[in-house]
Amino acid sequence: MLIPHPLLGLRDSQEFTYLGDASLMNRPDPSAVTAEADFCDYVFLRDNPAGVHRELWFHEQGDRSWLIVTRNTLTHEILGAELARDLPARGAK
Amino acid sequence: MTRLSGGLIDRKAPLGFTFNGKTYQGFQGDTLASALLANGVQLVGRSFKYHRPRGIFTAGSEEPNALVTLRSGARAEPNTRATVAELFAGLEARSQNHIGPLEHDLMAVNDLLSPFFAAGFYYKTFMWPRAFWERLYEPAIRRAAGLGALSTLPDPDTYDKGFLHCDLLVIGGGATGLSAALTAARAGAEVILADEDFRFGGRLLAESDLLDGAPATDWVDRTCAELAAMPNVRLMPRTTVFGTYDHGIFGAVQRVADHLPDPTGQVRQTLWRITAKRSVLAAGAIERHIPFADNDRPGIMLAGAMRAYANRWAAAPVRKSGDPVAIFTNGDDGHRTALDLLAKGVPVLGVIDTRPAVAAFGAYQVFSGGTVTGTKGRHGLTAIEITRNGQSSWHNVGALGVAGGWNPNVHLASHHRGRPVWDNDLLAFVPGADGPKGMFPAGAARGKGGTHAALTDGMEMAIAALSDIGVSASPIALPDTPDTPAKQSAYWYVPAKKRAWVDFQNDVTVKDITLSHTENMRSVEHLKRWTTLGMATDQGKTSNISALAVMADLTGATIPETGTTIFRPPYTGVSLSVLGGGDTGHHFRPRRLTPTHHWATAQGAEFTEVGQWMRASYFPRAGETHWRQSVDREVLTVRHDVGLCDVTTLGKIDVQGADAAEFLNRIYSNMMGTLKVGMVRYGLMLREDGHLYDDGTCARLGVDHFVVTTTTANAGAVYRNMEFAHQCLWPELDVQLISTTDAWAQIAVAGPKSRALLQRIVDGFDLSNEAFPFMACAELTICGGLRARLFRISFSGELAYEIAVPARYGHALMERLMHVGADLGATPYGTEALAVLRIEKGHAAGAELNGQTTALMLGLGKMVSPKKDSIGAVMSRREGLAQERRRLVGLMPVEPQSQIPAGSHLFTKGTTQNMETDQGWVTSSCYSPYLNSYIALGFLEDGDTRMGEVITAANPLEGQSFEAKVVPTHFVDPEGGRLRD
Amino acid sequence: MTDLIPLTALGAVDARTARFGALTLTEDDSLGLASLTLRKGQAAPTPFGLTLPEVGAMTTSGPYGAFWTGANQWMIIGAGQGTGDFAALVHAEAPNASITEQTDGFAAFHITSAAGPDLIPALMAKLVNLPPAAYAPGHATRTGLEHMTVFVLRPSDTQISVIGMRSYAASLWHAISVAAARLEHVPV
Amino acid sequence: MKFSGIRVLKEALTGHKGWKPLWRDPDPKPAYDIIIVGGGGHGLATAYHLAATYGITNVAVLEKGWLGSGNIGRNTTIIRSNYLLPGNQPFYEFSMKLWESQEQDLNFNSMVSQRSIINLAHTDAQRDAYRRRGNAMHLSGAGGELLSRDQLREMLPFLNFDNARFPIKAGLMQKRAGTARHDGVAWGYARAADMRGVDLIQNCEVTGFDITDGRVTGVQTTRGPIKAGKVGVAVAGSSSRVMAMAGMRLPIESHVLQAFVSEGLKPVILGVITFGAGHFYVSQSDKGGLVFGGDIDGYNSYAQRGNLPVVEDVAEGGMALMPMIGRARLLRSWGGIMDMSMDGSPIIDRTPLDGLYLNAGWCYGGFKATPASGYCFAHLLATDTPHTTATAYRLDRFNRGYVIDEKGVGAQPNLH
Repeated sequence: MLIPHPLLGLRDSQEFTYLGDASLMNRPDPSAVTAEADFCDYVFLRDNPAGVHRELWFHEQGDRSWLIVTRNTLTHEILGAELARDLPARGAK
Repeated sequence: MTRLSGGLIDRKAPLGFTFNGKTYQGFQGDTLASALLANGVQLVGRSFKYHRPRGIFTAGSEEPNALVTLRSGARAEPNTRATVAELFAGLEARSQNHIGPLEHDLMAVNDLLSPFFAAGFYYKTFMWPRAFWERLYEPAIRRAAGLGALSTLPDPDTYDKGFLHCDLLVIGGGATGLSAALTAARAGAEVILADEDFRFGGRLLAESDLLDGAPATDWVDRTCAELAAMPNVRLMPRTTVFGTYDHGIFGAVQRVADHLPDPTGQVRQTLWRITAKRSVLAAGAIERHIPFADNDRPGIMLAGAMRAYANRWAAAPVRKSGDPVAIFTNGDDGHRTALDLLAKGVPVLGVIDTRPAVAAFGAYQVFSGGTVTGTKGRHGLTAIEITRNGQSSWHNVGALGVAGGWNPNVHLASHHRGRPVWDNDLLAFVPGADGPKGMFPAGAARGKGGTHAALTDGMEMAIAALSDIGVSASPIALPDTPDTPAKQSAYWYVPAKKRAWVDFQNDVTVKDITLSHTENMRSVEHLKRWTTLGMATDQGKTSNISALAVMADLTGATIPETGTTIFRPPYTGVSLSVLGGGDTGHHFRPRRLTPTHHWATAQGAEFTEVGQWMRASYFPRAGETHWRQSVDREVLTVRHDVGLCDVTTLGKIDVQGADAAEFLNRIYSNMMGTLKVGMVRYGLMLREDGHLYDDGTCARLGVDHFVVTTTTANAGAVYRNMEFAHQCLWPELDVQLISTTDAWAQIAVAGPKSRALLQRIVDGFDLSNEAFPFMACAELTICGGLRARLFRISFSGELAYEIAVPARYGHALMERLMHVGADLGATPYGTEALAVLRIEKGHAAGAELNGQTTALMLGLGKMVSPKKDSIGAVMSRREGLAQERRRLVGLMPVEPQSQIPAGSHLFTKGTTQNMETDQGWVTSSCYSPYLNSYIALGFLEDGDTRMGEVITAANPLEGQSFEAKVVPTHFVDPEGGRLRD
Repeated sequence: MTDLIPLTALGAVDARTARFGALTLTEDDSLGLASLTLRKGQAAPTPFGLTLPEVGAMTTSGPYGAFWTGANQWMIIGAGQGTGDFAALVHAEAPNASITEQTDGFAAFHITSAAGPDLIPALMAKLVNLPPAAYAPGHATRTGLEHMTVFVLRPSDTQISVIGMRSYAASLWHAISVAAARLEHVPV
Repeated sequence: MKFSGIRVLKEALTGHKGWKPLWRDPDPKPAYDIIIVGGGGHGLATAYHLAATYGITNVAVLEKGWLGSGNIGRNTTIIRSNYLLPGNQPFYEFSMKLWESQEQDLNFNSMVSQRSIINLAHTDAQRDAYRRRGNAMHLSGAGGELLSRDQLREMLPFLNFDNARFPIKAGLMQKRAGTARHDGVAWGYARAADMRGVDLIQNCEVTGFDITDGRVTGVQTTRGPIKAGKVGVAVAGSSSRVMAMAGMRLPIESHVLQAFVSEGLKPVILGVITFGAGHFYVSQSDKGGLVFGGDIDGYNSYAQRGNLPVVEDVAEGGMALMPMIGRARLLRSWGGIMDMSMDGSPIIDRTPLDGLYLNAGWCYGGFKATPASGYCFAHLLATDTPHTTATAYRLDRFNRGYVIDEKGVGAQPNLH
């Protein structure tokens, strides 16, 4: 596969390490009353769609950027990629 | 000899070769198949199941029958298609899958027993008695199955791989491909033209069509010469594009030296990964046959293949020159073969055409409305039965060509599982619209098979493909050639009482398909799996469509309603050598060497693989005959004097930035932000699911500068996870991360005399306990100005330091420490002694941090700080983790000289041993020369409250059982006084 | 100066050189390397007068150079700085950035062609999965090579440099030299 | 119709005119006691055990395509019971015992062949881990042997012992392991279930669940609505898709695993061999093909096909381990969609919806589990209590902190 790196253009996917669903960026608030349940959902549950999927790829043999790649899991067609760090901050305090 | 005149062979270059030990002669330009045919050899192999005599059926890579073992010894290559094996001087080939001579195969008894071997028979029998399957039935089946044999020797040849990038990949170098490549090349695009044949031209070489009134080879040669001269074109003959992968990536194998008598010293084959912005699939078409009774005898071949042998290779498909040839066809195409054979002087009995009232195209007889209903000839065709209007007659022939129409070669277009679609005019499946993105099927591969149509379509598809990527290409002048439309009828098979083969190699007949239908195995996939149709080495290239037609007939549905089958990579067989190409021995994967690797080698060290690293495991001395002697000595040196160990392999991550301390607080489960500058702290990292992930030390070199160490195994992953936390979770923090693992040679200097030793190399640095206490760190210079980092940390439990210098000085530093420490007993130690030292001290390592354990299990539950958030903190509090009762304990065997092997399971003494009573396992085990006893660490149920209890450590796998006393994990200096002195 | 004698990444006192037909492969142990990463919100400095290059590019100025390694991150290189404290020099030039010493973290190999530029892509096609445009002169990029991670720098059309992790030096040399040897027959 | 050697003989002599369909093609009835969604190996085995073991025959299996079209027909056919953890090992040993009597139970030769598996160890740590595992196998009655390098060299002289980057140090062998003919397993269960009255309904895709007051009462299908007392879902590879129709998210990702077969060769490899320092395992089929595979591609996929890097990685592993296979040719490669769970272990459990049961998360280990999975799922459906060997396969084990993580890599499915 070829990953359209926002800075570097098309790069072979072998340069990347795959993590999974982009929802892994949405780490829950550890101080919430429901923190344990929230974290269980966050860590274990996935939409796992057959179709368009936003997912995390790390450019390990490249510029070490974490990318959010939008890809169709039925066809492997890639619809876009963006730098994770450019997205609004979403981590807990 | 049945060699004809003309052809594209070099008669000035005769080549001797052997088949089954007999010597023959062919010419440069021959394939093994054409050379055999030219020598009158029709019988070349045996079928898979019934061991029926088989000959050459095709003239290309779709060949189901003519499989031979090429070469001998370690270079023996089974299952090579004679039809694509380029002839070379001294070529050695043997037929396969028979016992005794090819002509008198003892296994041919299977053919007599064939009624018992109908489709699916083996699912219905061989079940009694139960044990006989492995003992009797299966070994017999296995021996009979298989085609050729491996030599069982390592492949002696070398293989290469590489990567190519282009605008347009043209797959197939026939009329379509050459036209496409020329169009694109003239437009300035980067073009790769690949063809599996050793000569470009495709069917242009096999047909007698003229281009611009001249032999087609004139235009082919001219075009190839122009392409070869262009810098933007890469011509790749002998290159099979075998797979279509995602996003325009193709796998291709180039046969670099397969056609050479001796490939020694050369790369035999190269695996190319081609990334193409667009591709033109110009793979042509594959002719299909028409099943009829006894249609599998040597001498029966595809009519198009016959033309190829006659025109390109000047070989008549008969055993004896002058034997007549017949053609069986359901369309016009078969007649072309008759004409070409006649033109070459081969007598033609006639053309049996299933269509009524068909006129001859030349001077031969037409058996209109006729079918072939029987054949004779044990090792080669001698006669055929022609049936017309219910009347049958036998005719002597030396060969029969069968023309059932052409199937576009959709193989590569279906690798993305897009289904071909039925074209009722062509009576064939053509590539569908949901084929691989960016691929443009062209020419015969999409049903435009006439020479003129192919040339035009190649050009037009190249223009379209380039237009897609913004490159403007212009039409090129194409050679003039007449395109007479060839008519064809939907005639699929001749009903027969006898067996009519559909899939030749796997011996699947019309009867088998009928039986499959009877047994309700009617979906195409069930049919294939029940009968093994299409599962042979040709992936059903010549059989699938015929089988669909038979099944459609049985169900009363149309062919497209019955289904279609798609093909899977690879297009043709690809050697595992080239796929796994390159280095298979010591260089199979790269090795990481420590800065003292060469020094340790010179000391005679034994090495061990630790991930990709090579580490010295111990340093044997003269007179030591067992590894334990060396390791015990090294351990005791550290306990009594001073030892030196290269610990460079531990991961080192530089963490800087205004928020570095906050960041590390979130990465480590314990508090790290409060660490004072100039100090080191032990830290635990958890996975977000609360389990233990990694441990190591964190040194604070400045207010906003830390160095994190990781275990050797997890160095890469921890760095990646920290980047994740930095970029994806907390991008607002000002943190910069850089791995510096390789930059520093780090040497552990451990033992009571370590301070004395280091004092001799530091440049006036105060190493006293007051100035540089336990867990201190500093940047300093040593040996007259060499910058270094010093950490007072201890894995062994002794007074110890780790000193880091720029990696290029690691070797010299080790030498210097050994030299100046000689009187102190300075001794190198390896990973074995390192392991003993840490087990004696109860430190966790890989066996304890195996991803299934928790801080609580290590007795480090308090290191998960409740005062702050950190990765894994929340989930470490879940019920299953919080209530975990297994604890790391020390184990002393009651019999000190017996080793409890790691991997033994722990039980309360006297209990029955099973999964329910299992209470833990031994993680690490070693001999402690300090305690003169074997010792071990293990996780034990309620281990922390069972000190002093004698338990059982069981190793039923190796028939062992031990009694062991539960003790604290610190076998040495439990108070920890030594490392603080 | 210390009297300890350094070894090159390949483990010898002197840097290694090998010739394969028109290709020469040279180990360079004299290169100073330091990574420079901007702090949050910091403007790019100009160490040694270098304008820090854009994505995928390299630049040189006298004995110094820089190449892009990631967002807000560059590797600063200094010829002849193999045994000094190069990070300290860079730090002095860019005091507000995060600087990390990398000189001994890597092994640098230069490949030069005496038969013109065409040999370079012929060699690289056997080593890295990059289109030639990605390593055109003036470009610098990181990629994979036989399961190792390397920087590929193209200072000129007849030279390419491969910089890999120091511990992999021997394996990297092996990989490059095997590929180069297979091009040995190409005439000068 | 009972299959036997005598029957084959008789049919052969009478022109094969007496064979009957292996199963009926009934139209769906309006309602069943139990509906199994998914006509793959696990679904068919479940239906068989519901009928044969628990006496429940008013059962339908609904299959979107053709019977056996899921991973039962696209795996590398290995059966083994060589697991480590107490949540797994007894279950897989139960499965192995069912394999051992399968052909007689089903009256169908699924070619269960106990030709052994050998897992090679390349470091001391790996050998220790295999010892821990081998002991777990002994404790569950599965047996096993730890082989030394010398023993291995004698048994498998064609492995790379002299020039290996990662030397072979030891091997864990289970003699009772081996292979079975994957399609045959599906057909055997299908035929045996059909003979006992189970309706096997092909080309029938479930498009929705009927849910009333937190209870599933039936399914909507492409062949109309069907009512059911209970619905069991066994659609590994598509579990997330199907369960999403019931409003559930699962601890599962779908990944593609490629598998490979070489051209037919005379027998050279007897049992199953796995490389411990790379991604490669191999056996040789009765037809002579080397059947081999390696790691999953690593990215979420429902495409049933993979990419070239994994093909190369697997071939490299194979060549490094056994360089004699170099002159064999890859004939065919294909991909299956794996239910990769968050701990690498499966789920056989009730769901929060009454009447809806789930069998999922088999990762790439589903084939060997087929008999026990069917048995245990049938047990759960019939009795509403988990079978004793499957008590750990609960859905709530993740949240409660009782994962069954054989590899110790945590909640990252592509590492399991």
